[in-house]
Amino acid sequence: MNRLSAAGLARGGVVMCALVAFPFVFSQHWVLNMAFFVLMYAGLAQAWNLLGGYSGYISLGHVAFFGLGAYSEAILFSHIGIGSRGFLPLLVLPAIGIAVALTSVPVAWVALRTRHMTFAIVTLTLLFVVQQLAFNLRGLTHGSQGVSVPSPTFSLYERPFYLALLAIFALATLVTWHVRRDRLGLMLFAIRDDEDKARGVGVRATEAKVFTFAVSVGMTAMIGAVWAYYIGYVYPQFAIDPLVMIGSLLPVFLGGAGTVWGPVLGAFILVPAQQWLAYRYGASELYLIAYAAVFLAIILLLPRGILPSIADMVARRRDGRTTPRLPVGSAREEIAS
Amino acid sequence: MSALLEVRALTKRFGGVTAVDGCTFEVSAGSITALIGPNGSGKTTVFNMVTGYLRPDAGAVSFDGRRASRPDPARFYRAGLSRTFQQPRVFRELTLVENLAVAANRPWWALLGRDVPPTDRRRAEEVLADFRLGDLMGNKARELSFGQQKLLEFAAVLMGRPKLVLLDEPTAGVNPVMVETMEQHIRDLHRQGITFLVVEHEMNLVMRLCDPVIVLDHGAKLAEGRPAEVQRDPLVLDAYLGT
Amino acid sequence: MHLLVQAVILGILIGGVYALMASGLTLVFGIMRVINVAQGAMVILGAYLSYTLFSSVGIDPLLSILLIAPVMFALGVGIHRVFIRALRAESGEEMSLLVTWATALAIEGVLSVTYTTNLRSTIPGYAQRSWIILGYRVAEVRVFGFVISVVILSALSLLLARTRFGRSVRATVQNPTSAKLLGVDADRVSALGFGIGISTAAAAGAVFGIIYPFNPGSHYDLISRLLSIVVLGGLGSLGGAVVAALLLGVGESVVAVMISPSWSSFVFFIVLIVILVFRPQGLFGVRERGAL
Amino acid sequence: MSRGRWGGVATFVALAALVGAACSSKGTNSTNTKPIVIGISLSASGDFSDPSAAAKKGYELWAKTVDAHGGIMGRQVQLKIVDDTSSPDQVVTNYQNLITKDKVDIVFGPFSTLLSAPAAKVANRYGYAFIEPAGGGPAIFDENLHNIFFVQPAPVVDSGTVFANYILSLPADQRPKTAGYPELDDPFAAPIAETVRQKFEAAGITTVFKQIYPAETAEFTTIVTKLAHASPDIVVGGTQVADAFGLVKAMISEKFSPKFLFLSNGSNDPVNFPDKIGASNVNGVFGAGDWFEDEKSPGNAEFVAAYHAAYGPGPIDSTSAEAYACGQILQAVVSKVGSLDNGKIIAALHQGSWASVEGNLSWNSVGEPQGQDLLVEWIGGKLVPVYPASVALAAPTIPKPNWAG
Repeated sequence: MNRLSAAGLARGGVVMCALVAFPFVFSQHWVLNMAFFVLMYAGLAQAWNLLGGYSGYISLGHVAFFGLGAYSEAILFSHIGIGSRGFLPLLVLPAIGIAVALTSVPVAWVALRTRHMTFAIVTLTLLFVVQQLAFNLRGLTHGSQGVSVPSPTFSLYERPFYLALLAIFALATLVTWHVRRDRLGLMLFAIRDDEDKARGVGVRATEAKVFTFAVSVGMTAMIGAVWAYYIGYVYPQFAIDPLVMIGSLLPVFLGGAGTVWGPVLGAFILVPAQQWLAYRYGASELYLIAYAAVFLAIILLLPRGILPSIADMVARRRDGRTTPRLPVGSAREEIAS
Repeated sequence: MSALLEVRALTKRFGGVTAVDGCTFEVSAGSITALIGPNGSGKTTVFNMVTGYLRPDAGAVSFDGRRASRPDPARFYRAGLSRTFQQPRVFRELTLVENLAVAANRPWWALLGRDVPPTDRRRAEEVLADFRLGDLMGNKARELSFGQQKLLEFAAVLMGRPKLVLLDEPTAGVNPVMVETMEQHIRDLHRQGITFLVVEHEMNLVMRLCDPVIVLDHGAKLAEGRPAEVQRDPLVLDAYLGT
Repeated sequence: MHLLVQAVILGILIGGVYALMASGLTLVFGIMRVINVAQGAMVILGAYLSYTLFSSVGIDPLLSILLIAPVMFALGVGIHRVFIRALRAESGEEMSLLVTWATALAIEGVLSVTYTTNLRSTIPGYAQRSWIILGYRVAEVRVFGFVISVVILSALSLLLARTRFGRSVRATVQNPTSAKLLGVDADRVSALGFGIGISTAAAAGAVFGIIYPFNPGSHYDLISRLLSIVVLGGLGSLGGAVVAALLLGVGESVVAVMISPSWSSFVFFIVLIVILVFRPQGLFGVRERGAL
Repeated sequence: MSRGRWGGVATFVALAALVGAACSSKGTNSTNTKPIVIGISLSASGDFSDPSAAAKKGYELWAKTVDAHGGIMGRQVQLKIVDDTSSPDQVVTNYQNLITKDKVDIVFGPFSTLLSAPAAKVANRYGYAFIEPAGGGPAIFDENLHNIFFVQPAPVVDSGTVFANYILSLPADQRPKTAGYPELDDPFAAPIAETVRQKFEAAGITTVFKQIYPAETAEFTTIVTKLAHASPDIVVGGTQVADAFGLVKAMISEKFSPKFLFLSNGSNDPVNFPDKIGASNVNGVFGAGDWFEDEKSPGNAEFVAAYHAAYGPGPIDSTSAEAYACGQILQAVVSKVGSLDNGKIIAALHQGSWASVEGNLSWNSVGEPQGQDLLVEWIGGKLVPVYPASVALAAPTIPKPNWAG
């Protein structure tokens, strides 16, 4: 464990250094724009993974908190001339994250009383509830008219946004990495295996789940806030969009749920591929079909995701025997990063 | 001997069926009490209510002199009341050591500490060695045999330093050697001061091991006494023969 | 008062159609613990098929159900063969969410390519006629849609109550493991159940297409409602789904008239969440007791 | 002002002449100049894919026409159209890529304000003119961006104004006394009805019904039940297309027929409106629009002819005309400033008026067009411009007849 942790730390450090250096090495706008969206989805996936991957609670409503973050940012700054104070909206991110995390506690407490499918559907309902609030609370959100966020004048426009996202992404990865080797992680894995049994051996399941949910959506909200500032307009249907939900969930399953680097790998593959395909071959109406086909192929061929599948192969080669295949997202030990 | 566990007029209905019907009994500290009865007599339902998995429709459970207000298995466990399941329930994707570490009693602020702190690891290794699972402690629980999983489940609850352990058919479905092992563990732990409440169908084991024996039928206590007395009770024979 | 009664009548008529759509969803869940997120897409597919039959061959959309339902049944069995069964062995229930979601996307994609994303609606002669009963105006097509839903739902519950297949289904719903021990061929029951679930969706689709305009993307709104209905009713409970659907229909319609359409589905979602706080298993659901 | 206008008209006349001679004059441009690349993002899938397809036809038709006549400044025009899947993330990515990676010379707008707004910000950042056919919602002009040029006669909010003006021009005894406003919660729908409502209320027409309904509304019977209960003389629907059909269908089945019915969208669709509500029910319904096939705007006859030649007979979506107009305006302004410099283009477009199939357009400093839309009415089963009188082909017929059923 210790040896692996040290190696993981080193690997994580190298990746982070490379990511920090990136916008200083590459300064083309379009490259940074692409990098922005890759990091955004990597961060969303990582935050989702903390709850969904570790505890097995499939939330389909995280994007509601992405929207809360986006609206908080937009409403806070919509009437303020940004001008030279362009960094202010990025500096308030931690406050937004903490505020949304705290707000989410009662919601989480209610939602987490349900399990499995019911939880997935309750959180999906949450998505629609928040979206409808965004449409209907016109005094606050301007409803369907949307809220405009002033654009800053950065010398290299994308770089501060990229770095802000990178900070959140690093935080999410650090949290994920830490939880994997702290007692909370152990509790979450136990809950994923058998929640009733876990309660029977003294696990504070509710506390563990609610805490994890709050941390997870707090990070999601911060990403939403950066997104709002970057895009410049917040509309209910875009800020709370089921497609963003899917976009943050897909990398987790592609890369490997419950692993530290799986969701990141998934996002680094999927987002550029998707954006490039849409840009390059977009005129074709077969886009949706192709997307669905890729999706089905992933689930049917790599049901556990890339990293766990590779780990399986390595393990099999090493000890020359076949390891039994496990259900999705059940790799705790073999993907010690 | 004082009563460690007191069950008063416990009742549970599922739809129209009354599974447990005004059941009352006590478990004395330091005993190995057996809870027997024909299939469907409500033994497991009693277990589920006593350990906080089910909310009783009526009646009360007191443990160690305190009445349980809100059914919550985790709180009961931390108070020293733990159980095993008829079908062994272990964390299949965790290693044996981790299985035991989960069951260690830790305050909430330990959530952000190490997953298996050195003290827990040492204790887990000791317990696993006692249960002759020491060689397997790095393996995942799903790699164990059925009997080994029963042992693991039993071993895990010891991490909580329980006062009372409820065993739900500890020997069902395991081989004769394993039955003996299990019996030996119960006796050893009993000597160390742990009280047991055992649901068991294997009557020879009950007669050797337990005293007193409580007989349930149709969700209520039918008889209670020394094993030999209960065995001779005509009511009990009727219940088992189904007249 | 007049408005309120009118709203309740309308709500019941709408609720009946929703009940039909949701019945398949809850049946499939009961049998195989799979949430078929593609149910909404199946409804829309059914609407397109009946639209095509009506506009090209002139078959009455309500009669076309007799043609569409068997076709969709076969499609359902096929999807079960290829995707659902492959999944069952490997992984949990959650993966079925993703697989059926992908199926929904694929259907949406195929429909977009075939029919474009223009809005369609099926307009038979009676589509815009209405009756006046006791001073309340009721559109004929809604009554037809409601009656057809009731007929199909009754047939479905008869099927479940009276036939050997029905007994296998009920056994599987109650306890999959012991049903297997009793010799129920789980695979066959699942495949048939999935087929039936989807053909009810298609039947509901034919009705849907007359009442509402639709395009390939319409399934997103539908599925959120259908999921709420089955969860509120209790996953796996047919009767629960019917009650919840009527509740949704009447509730939305009354809120729309009395308060505002902007809040109508919001109110339903809130009711759903409140009920789930007190009864996580839904109105008529059985708490999953696991191995306790 | 006048120079710009005449310049535009002159260019247009030249273009029209060239269209007429399309078959004979093959491109004589020099082959050693690079083509002018125009970057456009449109939605090939998602919510905006339908109108995007119409916009694409308009853009491509314009490019084909221009190229057939030697291009602009002797250079061919090449469109680089990419897909944004109706997503704001992708639209931002696309304009970033078009401008900074592919270094296109000019960009045109995508479909919908919801996408145009973020895209306009990207274009603004790099000093590109943002000539756009379909981003006229209020949000976009609140940004104070000077590079936006919305190629329609009026901002979306004002597209009901022409109807309000017409109603208020009626003699007092014909004027409606009470009004009802069903409004879709959408940036292109509700605000239109709201603008009309303010004008009507100021003129003493009482509001007896107002209801905002959400985008996913499928059930219009409840709304119409209430509307019929209030029974206003005039109904002004702030609608988009799908809900307009739903609303009218419910009005027919509830047998509620007001004296005047205006819909901001849907009723101006020459094909789908009769198709969805029944051809016998259309008469007397008002709509507004920025463009109609029979309109006598500069170059319109040529555009319509070219459209039918390229895509066959059948009605033309106004979005195609809007996109085509973007091209016309670009051509005019480039000819005038003699350069592809976006700064010069922006400066020039802010002056004077520019001729297109959408009429003669001019913009204020934030890109709002300064004209007004056309009022159309279904008369004898056909959509006819009826107001203002300068462009009317017939007089309005009022009141609206009852539904045929």
